[in-house]
Amino acid sequence: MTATAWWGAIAGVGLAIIVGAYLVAVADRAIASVVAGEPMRSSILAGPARSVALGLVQSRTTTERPDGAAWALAPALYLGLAAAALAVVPLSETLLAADIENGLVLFGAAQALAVIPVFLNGWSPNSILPLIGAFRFIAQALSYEMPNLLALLSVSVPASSLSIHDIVASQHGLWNVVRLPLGLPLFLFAAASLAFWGPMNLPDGADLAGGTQAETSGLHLVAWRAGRAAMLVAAAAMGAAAFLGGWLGPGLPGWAWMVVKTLVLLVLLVGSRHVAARVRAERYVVISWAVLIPLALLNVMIAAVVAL
Amino acid sequence: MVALAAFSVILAILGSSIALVLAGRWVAARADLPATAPERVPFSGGLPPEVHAWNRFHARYYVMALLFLTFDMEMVYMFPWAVVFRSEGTVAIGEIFVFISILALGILYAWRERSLGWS
Amino acid sequence: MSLQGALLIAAALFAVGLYGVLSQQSFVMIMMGFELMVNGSLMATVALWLWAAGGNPKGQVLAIVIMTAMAIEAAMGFALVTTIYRTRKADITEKLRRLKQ
Amino acid sequence: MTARASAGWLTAVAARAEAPVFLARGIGTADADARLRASPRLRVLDSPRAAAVLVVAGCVPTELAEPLARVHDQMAHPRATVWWSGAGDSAPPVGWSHATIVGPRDDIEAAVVAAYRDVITGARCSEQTLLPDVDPAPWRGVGPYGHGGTGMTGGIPYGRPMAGRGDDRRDGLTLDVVLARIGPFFAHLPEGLVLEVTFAGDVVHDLTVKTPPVAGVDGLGARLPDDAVTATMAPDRAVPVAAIELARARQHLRWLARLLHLYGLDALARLVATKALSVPREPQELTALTRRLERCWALGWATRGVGVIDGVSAALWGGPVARAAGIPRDARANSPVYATLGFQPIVHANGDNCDRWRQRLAEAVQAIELAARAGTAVTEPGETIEPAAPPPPADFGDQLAALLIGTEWGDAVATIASLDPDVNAAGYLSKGATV
Amino acid sequence: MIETPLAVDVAFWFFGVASVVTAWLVFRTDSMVRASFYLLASFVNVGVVLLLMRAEYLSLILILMMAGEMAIMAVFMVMFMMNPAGLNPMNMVHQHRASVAGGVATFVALGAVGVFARFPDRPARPTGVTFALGQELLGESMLVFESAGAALLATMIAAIALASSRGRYGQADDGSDAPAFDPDRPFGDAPPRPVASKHEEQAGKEGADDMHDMRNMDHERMA
Repeated sequence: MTATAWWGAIAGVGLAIIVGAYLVAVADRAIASVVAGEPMRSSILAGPARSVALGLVQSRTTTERPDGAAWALAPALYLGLAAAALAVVPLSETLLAADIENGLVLFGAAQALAVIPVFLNGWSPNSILPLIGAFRFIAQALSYEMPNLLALLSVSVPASSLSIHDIVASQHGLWNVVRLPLGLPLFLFAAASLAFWGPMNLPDGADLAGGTQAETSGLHLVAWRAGRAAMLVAAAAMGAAAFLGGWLGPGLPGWAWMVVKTLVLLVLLVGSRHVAARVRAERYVVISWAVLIPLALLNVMIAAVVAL
Repeated sequence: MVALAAFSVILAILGSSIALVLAGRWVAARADLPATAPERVPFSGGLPPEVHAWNRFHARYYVMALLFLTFDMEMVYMFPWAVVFRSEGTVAIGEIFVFISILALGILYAWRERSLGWS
Repeated sequence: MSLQGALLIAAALFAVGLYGVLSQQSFVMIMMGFELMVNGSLMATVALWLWAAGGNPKGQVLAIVIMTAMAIEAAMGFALVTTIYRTRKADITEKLRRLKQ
Repeated sequence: MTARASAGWLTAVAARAEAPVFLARGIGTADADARLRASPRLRVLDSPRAAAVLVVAGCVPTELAEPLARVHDQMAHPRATVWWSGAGDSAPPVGWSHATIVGPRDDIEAAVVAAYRDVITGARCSEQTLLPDVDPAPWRGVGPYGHGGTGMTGGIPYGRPMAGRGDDRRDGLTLDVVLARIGPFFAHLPEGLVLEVTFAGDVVHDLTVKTPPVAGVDGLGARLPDDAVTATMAPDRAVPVAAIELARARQHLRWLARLLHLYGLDALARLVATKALSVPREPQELTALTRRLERCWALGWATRGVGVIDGVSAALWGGPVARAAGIPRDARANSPVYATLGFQPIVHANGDNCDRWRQRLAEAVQAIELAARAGTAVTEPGETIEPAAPPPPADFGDQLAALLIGTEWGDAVATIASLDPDVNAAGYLSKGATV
Repeated sequence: MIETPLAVDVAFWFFGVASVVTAWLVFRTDSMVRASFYLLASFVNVGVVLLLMRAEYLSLILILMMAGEMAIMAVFMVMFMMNPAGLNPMNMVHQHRASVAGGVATFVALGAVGVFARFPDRPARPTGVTFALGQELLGESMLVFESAGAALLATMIAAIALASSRGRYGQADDGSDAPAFDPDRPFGDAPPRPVASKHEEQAGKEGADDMHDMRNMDHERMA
């Protein structure tokens, strides 16, 4: 790997995260306008930038006796893990930031580690509502983690590889979304849960006055929202690569296909916030274990039978 | 060493993201005045808290957490299985069916004991 | 980076874990000590696998068996802590000893 | 004084963002939430921390003046207050001289946006802390056992005691319980209500309603006029049925907007809030919304089986809560004028959160139908008028405790929100009768 | 011997030392949440070292597993430790000197074995490592694979049976003691409980002992 390629990979992933997170914010506003039956305003495009500016202008609030270091680390680590997860997803057959033999496991590890910053963001302020949000998220994480990993595992069976590049290549002719029909819904469920987005927003819900973000303001809050958007981008990119054939497709260049497929999944994920109500914590856990994990195991068995 | 170069990219991305956010946070807040005592009171709708929020928190899902702990470990075995599955053939499929059904029994037991919900 | 270096670090991890097991009073902290000791042995196993065992895959199998043992130990440990707390309302070893009398 | 000097271009961009608002609802503010929520130029937040503008709506009783000041102080800098009550030219309440005063009929949206722009760009100073800057407990040196460590104030670390243990009601694991007082400016509780909640984990271990419903308040500011209430509070006069029913539809839609926000459906909440501000005259205009909500399986999934009130307690609650539990009790059923309009009370069967929102939505549609059919029909003087949200039962606190103890906090909040106890309705009615 | 570039050597020692330092911090912090996540940091550092030692799959799966396990560790730590955030630092250490001595002796002994013992010099060829592991698991070590499944199932059932309150044989806490006096809270913020039995008087004394220990510990920390 040359030095130019090394720096280029880092810059490329950084750019993808920033652009992707901004697109998430724009898509969120656009879908909200459609749902609310309002005309599209110019603020849909410029709004996120203005919110970031507000975050820079606003002061940072604190509480009586917070765990300051852990609190400061939370949004930074969450955003960093999203970026690291995105880095293993190939943009095209030749363009990929980090070609790793066990890329799928690295992606899973980055997602698993993302539990920690969310917990810390709620634990650190020493305030009861964020604290409840933090513990809710651990329950949530323990429930979506298995469907997530099993859905990822199922795509590695036909490819006989844990490298995401090989997994995309294995979909030549037949995409995994057709071959493993249960995989993509399970993966998207886990993706929305990981970014606690929309119906899966248990830790930051309105019943907790914002939950883990209830005591935050200014740039901390902006970074937190950016981290969630980035996590959605990473998951959508992975979903496009693992289930929708990544760069494969006729006509357009590979990277364009990848971008299009990622955007489709991103719109699906972002839109879920405006059409589905937040689920109850306990029911989420029970349904995950009693229904989704058996389905995910079934999906792995289907993958085994299909791949044979 | 090719693999390590790829990992160094990931480490650099992770590290620089964290560093950038922390630096931005520090720069943005350096002009803030120190918060006054009422500004530091945790929010719960206007009244101050009686006690510290940090407590022996009764997480209602501790049985499910134990189930997860063991269930998670199965993934250690299943990723290598997925890699060699096609070269090993029917032996592999039989083995994984046994493995999965053993673990599914665990979920069945937990579900039957009603251990998945809030205790 | 060498076998000796890796074993030295593994020994340090094991020793810190042992210190924790011997010195801590609460069950969960003792378990953390155990986890650290297992962490050290995991590192030693992989080091020996790389430098001294010629990459024999059995070394890797041993490593994942160690990880599994760690998970089983943690699950059983937490379950026991919960039971002991529920029945004895004790969370540190001294209390348990005293309640036995 | 601004908290910081930011670059001019940055503040200019930030000033064009949606104004983040925290709404402190005083007494008599049924309209406030929907009016702010319907505006695309504002963003109503659940926590004051990230808000830049505090909107104080309606009358704040004197005993809530301190909590109001605390919420104000919890906001980040730069911050501004808009006091939305009373006459536009009246003097601000004592201690709030910095606030913008907005009359009840003035354009609240424009006032908030202007206050936000001014305070962000520095044209207006960020407001100082209102409460005295003293730590929660005085320093008492080293504690009785020489409890050490930094910042220790004599055994009570950092000025607050630690949580104590409490026996658990659900699984017998005796862990800590945390006493928290939620309200009076918590967005999803009725205005002015304070709940003293003991949390065991995220489960409500114990619950007491602290602030009794305030009737006939004297305090800071004045009530916002509310046609939904005025339409139903004139028992000795003949009132047009159309006015009553439109007011009912408005109140139900406002309530629905709040509930949708609680469940995270912010865009739909904005749509419903817009409809609540100008209630459609044709029931067909709500059919699309009804269909959308009925088909939203996630909303049914989240509300089904939660907060079930049936039988005797449902009858005590009365109004839509009783009808959602299958009790067809409605004052309109006995009214001759409603009989000519062909009124039949709507009922649902289960009495849970799900049936309560269905009930209110169906009643809103029915109310619009009745209003369209009523023409110029009027009620008879002295006739009892069915209120949209009746006052809660007299043992409101005990009812809530019986219902909510042992439930998860999210369910508890959702249940209170779905009941929508109009804790101040009694006050309105008595005051209205004397006018 | 395996030749490695300087950068790899530097990374090896950096993360190796970091893993030991974070491990040490586990026992030096008052906050139980921090202790759990220091332990996680130690595992992640070891994970990076395993990565440098070519065990790519083991490294990543270790990080993946430990993230979940340490989140659960934090939950249980907060549940069952007095004063989980360390706001009122307490001495929860006994036989401190002996433990330090034991730790140092173990380090010296194991370290000496590691440095001076002669191990066979048979370095691995780092290709297809995950594949080899899979083949081994489905081949010669198939018994390990299947018995791991059985052991995990047994653990699941045992853990659920032990931890849940609704045992099949009635409430799990039937016949248990009343809660003992809590030495963590001698200041009366806990609800008053009837103090009658000898047990609890004894426990009270124990509380005072703990306070004594605590003073000592503060001195130690200052020194």
